[in-house]
Amino acid sequence: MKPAESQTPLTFRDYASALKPVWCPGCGDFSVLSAITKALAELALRPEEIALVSGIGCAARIPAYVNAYGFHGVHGRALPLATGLKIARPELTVLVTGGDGDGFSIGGNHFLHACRRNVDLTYIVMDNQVYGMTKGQASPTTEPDWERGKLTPGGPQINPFQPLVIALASGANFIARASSSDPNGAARLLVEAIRHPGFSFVQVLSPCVTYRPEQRHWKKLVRPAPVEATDEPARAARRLLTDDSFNIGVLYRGHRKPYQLAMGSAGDNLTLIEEEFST
Amino acid sequence: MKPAESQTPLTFRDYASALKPVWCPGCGDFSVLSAITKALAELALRPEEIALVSGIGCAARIPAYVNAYGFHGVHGRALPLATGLKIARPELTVLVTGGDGDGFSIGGNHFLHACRRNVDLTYIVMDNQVYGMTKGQASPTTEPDWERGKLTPGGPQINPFQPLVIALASGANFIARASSSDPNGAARLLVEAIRHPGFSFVQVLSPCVTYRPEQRHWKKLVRPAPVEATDEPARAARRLLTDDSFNIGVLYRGHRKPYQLAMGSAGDNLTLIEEEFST
Amino acid sequence: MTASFSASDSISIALAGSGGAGVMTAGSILLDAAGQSGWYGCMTRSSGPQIRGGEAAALLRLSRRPTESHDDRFDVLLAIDWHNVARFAAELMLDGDSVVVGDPQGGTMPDAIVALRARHYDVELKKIAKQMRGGRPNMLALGMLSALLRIPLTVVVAVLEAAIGAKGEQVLAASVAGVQRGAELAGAVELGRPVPVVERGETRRWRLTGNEATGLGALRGGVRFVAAYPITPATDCLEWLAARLPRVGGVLLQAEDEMASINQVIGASFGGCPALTATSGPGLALMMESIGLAVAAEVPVVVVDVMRGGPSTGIPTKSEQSDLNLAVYGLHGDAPHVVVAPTSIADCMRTTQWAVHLAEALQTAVIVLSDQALGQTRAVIDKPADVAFVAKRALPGDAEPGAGAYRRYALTESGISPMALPGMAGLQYTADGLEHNESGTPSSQAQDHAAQLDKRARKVAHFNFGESWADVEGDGDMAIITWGSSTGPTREALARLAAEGKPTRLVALRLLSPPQPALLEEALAGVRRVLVVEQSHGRQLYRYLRAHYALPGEVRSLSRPGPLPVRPGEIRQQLTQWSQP
Amino acid sequence: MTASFSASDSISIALAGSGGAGVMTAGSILLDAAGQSGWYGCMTRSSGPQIRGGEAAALLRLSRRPTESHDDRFDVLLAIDWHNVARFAAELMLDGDSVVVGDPQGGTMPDAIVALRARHYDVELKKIAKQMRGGRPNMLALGMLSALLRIPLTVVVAVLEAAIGAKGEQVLAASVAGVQRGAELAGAVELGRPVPVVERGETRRWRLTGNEATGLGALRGGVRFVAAYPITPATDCLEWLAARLPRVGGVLLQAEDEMASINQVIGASFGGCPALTATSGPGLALMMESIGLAVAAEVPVVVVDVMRGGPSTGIPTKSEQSDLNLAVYGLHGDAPHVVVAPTSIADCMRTTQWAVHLAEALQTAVIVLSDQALGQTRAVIDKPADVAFVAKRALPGDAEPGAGAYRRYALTESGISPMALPGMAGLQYTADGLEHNESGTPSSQAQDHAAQLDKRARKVAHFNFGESWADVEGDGDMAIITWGSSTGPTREALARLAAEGKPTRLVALRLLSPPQPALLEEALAGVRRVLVVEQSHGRQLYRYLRAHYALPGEVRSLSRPGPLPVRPGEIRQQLTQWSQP
Ligand SMILES: Cc1ncc(C[n+]2csc(CCOP(=O)(O)OP(=O)(O)O)c2C)c(N)n1
Ligand SMILES: Cc1ncc(C[n+]2csc(CCOP(=O)(O)OP(=O)(O)O)c2C)c(N)n1
Ligand code: SF4
Ligand code: SF4
Ligand SMILES: [Mg+2]
Ligand SMILES: [Mg+2]
Repeated sequence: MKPAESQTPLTFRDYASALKPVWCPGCGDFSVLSAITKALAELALRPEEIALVSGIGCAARIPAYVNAYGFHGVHGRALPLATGLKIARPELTVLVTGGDGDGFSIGGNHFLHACRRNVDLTYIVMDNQVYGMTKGQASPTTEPDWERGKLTPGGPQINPFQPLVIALASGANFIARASSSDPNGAARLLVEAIRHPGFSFVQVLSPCVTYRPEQRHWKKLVRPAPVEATDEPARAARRLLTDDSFNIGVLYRGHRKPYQLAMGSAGDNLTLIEEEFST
Repeated sequence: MKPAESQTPLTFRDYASALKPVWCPGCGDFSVLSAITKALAELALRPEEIALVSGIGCAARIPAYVNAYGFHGVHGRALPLATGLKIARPELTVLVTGGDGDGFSIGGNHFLHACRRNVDLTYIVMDNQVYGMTKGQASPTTEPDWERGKLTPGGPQINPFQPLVIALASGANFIARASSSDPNGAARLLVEAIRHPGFSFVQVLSPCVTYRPEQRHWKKLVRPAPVEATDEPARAARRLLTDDSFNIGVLYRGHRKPYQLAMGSAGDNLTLIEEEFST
Repeated sequence: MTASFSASDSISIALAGSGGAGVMTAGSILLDAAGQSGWYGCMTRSSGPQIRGGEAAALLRLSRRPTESHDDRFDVLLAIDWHNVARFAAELMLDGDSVVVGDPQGGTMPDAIVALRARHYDVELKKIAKQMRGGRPNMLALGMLSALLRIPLTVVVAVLEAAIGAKGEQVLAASVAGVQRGAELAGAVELGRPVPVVERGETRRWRLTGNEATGLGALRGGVRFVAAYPITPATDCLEWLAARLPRVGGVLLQAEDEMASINQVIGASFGGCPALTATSGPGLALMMESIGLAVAAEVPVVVVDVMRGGPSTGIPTKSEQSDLNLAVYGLHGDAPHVVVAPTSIADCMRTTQWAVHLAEALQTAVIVLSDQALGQTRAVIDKPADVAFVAKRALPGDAEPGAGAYRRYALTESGISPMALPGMAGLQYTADGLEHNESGTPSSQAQDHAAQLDKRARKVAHFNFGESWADVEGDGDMAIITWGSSTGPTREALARLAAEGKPTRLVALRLLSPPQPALLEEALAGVRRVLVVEQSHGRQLYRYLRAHYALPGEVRSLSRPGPLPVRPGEIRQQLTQWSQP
Repeated sequence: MTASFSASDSISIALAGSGGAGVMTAGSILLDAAGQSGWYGCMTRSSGPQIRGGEAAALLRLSRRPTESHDDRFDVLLAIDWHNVARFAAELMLDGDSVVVGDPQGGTMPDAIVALRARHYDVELKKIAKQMRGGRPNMLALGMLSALLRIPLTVVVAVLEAAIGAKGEQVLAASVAGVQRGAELAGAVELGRPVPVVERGETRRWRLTGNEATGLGALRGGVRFVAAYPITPATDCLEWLAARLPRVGGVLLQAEDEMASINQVIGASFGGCPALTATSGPGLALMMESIGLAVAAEVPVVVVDVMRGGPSTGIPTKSEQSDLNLAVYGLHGDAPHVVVAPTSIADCMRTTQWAVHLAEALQTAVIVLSDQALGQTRAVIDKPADVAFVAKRALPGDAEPGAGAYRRYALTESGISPMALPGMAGLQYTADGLEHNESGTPSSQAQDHAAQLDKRARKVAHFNFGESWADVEGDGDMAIITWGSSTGPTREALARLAAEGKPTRLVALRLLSPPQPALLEEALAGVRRVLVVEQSHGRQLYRYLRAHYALPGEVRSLSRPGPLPVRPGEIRQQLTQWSQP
């Protein structure tokens, strides 16, 4: 193993890798990447103590752009991969990044169960209400009447998936919404999310300028949430009833104990277990 | 095709198949089966116009015990199979039956998206808070401190999945809870659920007498819900905040239009489409 | 088809440039204009990792004779700029006889290309375009290439109108001007080889991709229900279908994931509607459990896999023939099913249509192995002949005993049992993925298991697949066995060999599973040497053939992983060397 | 092992009855008591479709020599009642020399058994039990069988105490009384064959199932992270692990589905912790996409598949060797990985331990193909020898260049590249399922793809798997190649043949993939006839061998689907007939 490098404080630039993102110019994900590096700098975490896990999609490309350990896994399965990693290596800071299709369509089941299980992870979903990587189909968060998805020419005709509602209903311990139009604000939210014990979920509105160019206007629609975060699920639920999906900020901070199995604790000698087999 | 049989009214016995269930004596699922046959008789549906679709598990055995078309598919995938069937054959009455593991663990993603999609199906989950078929592991609805699941010896330590909350949050159009201890009441609820357009979800508390013998006491705990059904999601959500999971009755009746693609509508001649390829 | 085919019959052109240069637009218009002028041809897209924009190359081959695959080399490289062209180096087979045209102001020519010492022309595309109102370098390039190929300007303009007319008068006018100017610039360029002379004949030509042909085959076969989850490079097949299914009374459902799509398809088919899904390797892997359900419960389904580079996420945008193992062997338990593969772009239509027919006739799962090279190459071809495969499922007759006596999984001689559909009175049954007896009742008894396994194996093994099992062509005591997109280059290699007086046989397998040992034995009678040609690292076809066939004489394998296709020249060379004493 | 083994060395007993009769309890206690009295032996459970209760049969074989598989026939059938015994008919290999004991008041003896004209005793078990306080027929049966086998009453009582002591004094006393009464009843029964005489030797015996042995192998190999979703017949392996992992500092996570469990395992292993999941056919099918990720991203994982009857949900409670195809070929793309299979119950431990070692050494996915017959048969065996396989992953050395220069997928000669673990400073990298270059940066270039495909193939193909690749035993110019639970009956058949002076070779493959043609060629040197023995309908092993090996001489296949095992007698007969001129 390498000797630990000198412990001089790192700037956000130190958390960016040398790789050039494949994203389209203007894609919201650039800002999210910068928010993540800023948050990591603010938290002063050592790059080797961080892991970013993702599935597949434009947003899911992020791990390789961050100077940290990363895993760019298969589509929709980032959360269980991160869960395994965090349980086996509880001392690491584990972030999970991806898109709305990856997280809520093929990955929907893991999202439900990750919220319930409440492992100490931070899940950052760059929501652009579209499948960017596969060139513009409707995602679960797409509006029912969006007619430009080529698999749903008449519009999906389905009520959009409500990420914050589902996160709350399934028990996420920290729930927030950020916007890629304000990377510094997003960075502050991420710092909080990462610090908060248990499963933290942050939806980041991150326009797909290529397949949803109208989302460029989001930056005019977002605003700070009118009220402070709550630690009462009921109150949070009520707030979501009037949420138009442009309120930015922390919605909910819970107090549930993170799920952690006692990994690596000292134990029996294997011989004791083998004894059970003796006739 | 057979000539239609004489149209004499059928009794609930006519909806039972000749097959003897494999269930343990005393299993709650017997009553659910009888509730289903009663509901079908009440609705006076022709057996050939009904299809029951299920995955795998004790509860999921139901289709073969009903005199109707049935599909006993793979674990966790009953909802998409039923969705395909109903969209291809909109005139059929399609019920989906299964357990809590089948529906909320491996099948969780399809549950979310079936609620959203709102196809005109009735989904009946026999919830016994355990995997019966595989001999007694914790399911998503199991209490965090249930220590008798052999894969989770210290208890699952996870907040239980809230079926009605998630159904509501993801947009199911009819939501009710029934109890196997009152098959007639359950039958009445099922009649309503089947009649209601769109996706209807009915959780039936159905004890597993073998792996959760303490559930025999459920019959003493259940009671009619203190309030009438609502058609306002917000109100329904508030009610669920104080729900101890023993309120029986309809919680929510929505008005969303069922999802149905225009199957079989007359259309172009294929030649017109082929013309597009001519240079 | 295996008629002589000489280098002078076709010309190969690579058009490259960086993001936003409009390489693909120019290439497509060139292909269309060529098609309307009597050329056959094809165009493959190659692009970098960027989601959109990024460097790109349009690889075209235009020919006097039908062709759907690329040649060994490119005659012309036109680089709108030189930025990142190096990344395509491996795909651009240039040599000293190639002609290279590029903008000296657009970066530096890669060393590898300089080293070829090919004839080289500097054309200041960017500068010239700038001088024109709304001028774009790609239109200059289009004009140059059109002129070099002697495509009438009127045809190019007509195609331009159809393609970009919607963008307004001004844009169109600027483009037309660009093309005209480009044609002038072409005067300075000497190709150093004759340009084939083509004439617009009587036969009607079609212009389509394999993915579109697959879609059309599905519709022709009777598919009216499609459920799918998007995945490259199958998405454009699905998108084509999504826009057209409603026009023929069908539907396309976008599913939440691949487990959902395959089960939706099974459900629709259980209801009696011929149904299909399309995906690529990762999605096919996810579907296998449920494809096993279709096999066990005997529900017809068609699953198209447009293969891409593997393993895992692999290379989503590029071609490889490496899902053969998964398609043939990837089901748990003994699960006989059918695997077919198109042998050309046009054949995507026929094979998919056949797949629907087979699924319905055999009440089982049929996997169609297409690939990115077939699926996303656009070709100008003769209008394919109509084939007569229709979806026809065995339904219960009037004599079928009802009222509980119906045996859904009756042990018939053919192994195919009449399938009741919901709505048929008195024939209610439960389809089951558990092992079952003839009535469908679950059974774990050895006799029932053996009987149903036999039945399911029998119906597939004893079925008469007819002539479609393979394209068998040519003569001689050497043979090539190949499949899928490797068929095109193989055919061309054999045509060249035939022209050299070295006839060689071709067996392009359309039916991959179940194996047809008797038919292959007949096709290879008298053969002493067999070369197995495919595009995979693990020689999957070669291994598969060994497992199930007794191949005559000496057998060799010519296999390479994607994304580079096997080239006609390599095949020819391998056979020529082998036949040398 | 292949030492002579004659019929008189063992005795086979079937104990059957309907729901609630307590057949399994009696059978287990009999096995334990026999084990403590010096017998080797095994017991398989067979039960009906009911979730709990329902008819059941405990199939026991007790032997003077180590044995883990059943004989061709049963010496004794004891039916506590006759209800539904007919359902087991195919599994109860009785003949005219068998002894049948049953309760004449408990239903009627099935015709098939009457027809055997076997020696038959009526014992009114139910009536006699009723006359005793708390009497139960199964304890009478236990007593009868113990007495017939000359197992000392004290031993039976001691085992009873351990097994049901917790139920209280009264229950225990009643059971002991029942056993005593049963022993008296046995006096009337004449076995008509000698009972083997056993002595408790010096060697320590173990009593365990294959699923437990698999669990122990995992722990021994160093696995400390298990994630899984329950599925028959793998669940009891997982349950065994769940209770024991915490005792050695490990954890077991119950996942929401199989996609979750395999990815949790990949995540834990990426973090440096040897990790495993166990499942059965349907679950393995669902995991394949992500197993491909482990292969492409080079993350060690072990996946145990305890096979059951297929296809689809199939026969969850019964054994079959029909997931070989899926395990070997079921990944999309070219994805070299390792497949191993235990050759006996005891070997489940060794093979699983080896699998962990291989996964860690090769940084890839290793699939262990166990099966229900191995997994759920409980055997009394000699304590298995310790093996020295440990989990050892190549980590970067001190000389590894850090600060962005680390190449996770370096093209080493062995193909194995040192793997950095999170926490190691300066070696941050991103593991990727996209094709990549040496640093892990995604690449769709042909050169990178070819280089990484070569590397991944090389590390598996060139690895020295050592002696463990197969159990090679015996001599002669005939050989049997087999695997998994078919090894037991094969071994026994070969022992019989050897005793008859017809030596025959055994190759029981522990390493199924990658193939080892050189080793097999050596093992089969001089062989003229090869019989391939397996339990599948599609002759999966036979086909697999053809694809990858050149087998010498004439090759035949003896294959049958589950749930009936191939019997030693059949194998012997097939070989005997074949060798007749
Ligand atoms: C199993 C599987 N199915 C489908 C795909 C194709 N695919 C890749 S990314 C993607 C969706 C991406 O959408 P999203 O997660 O919203 O990310 P975005 O590109 O919008 O950032 C899909 C469907 C895949 N890679 N694997
Ligand atoms: C892919 C797959 N994974 C696992 C299983 C094993 N399995 C069968 S039923 C079941 C759970 C049953 O629980 P539930 O749905 O609650 O039904 P119950 O038996 O309690 O009625 C499981 C895990 C399977 N059949 N297929
Ligand atoms: S396609 Fe959309 S989401 Fe993807 S990189 Fe481009 S702008 Fe971003
Ligand atoms: S195990 Fe439980 S759920 Fe299953 S049949 Fe028995 S009582 Fe019912
Ligand atoms: Mg998106
Ligand atoms: Mg349950």
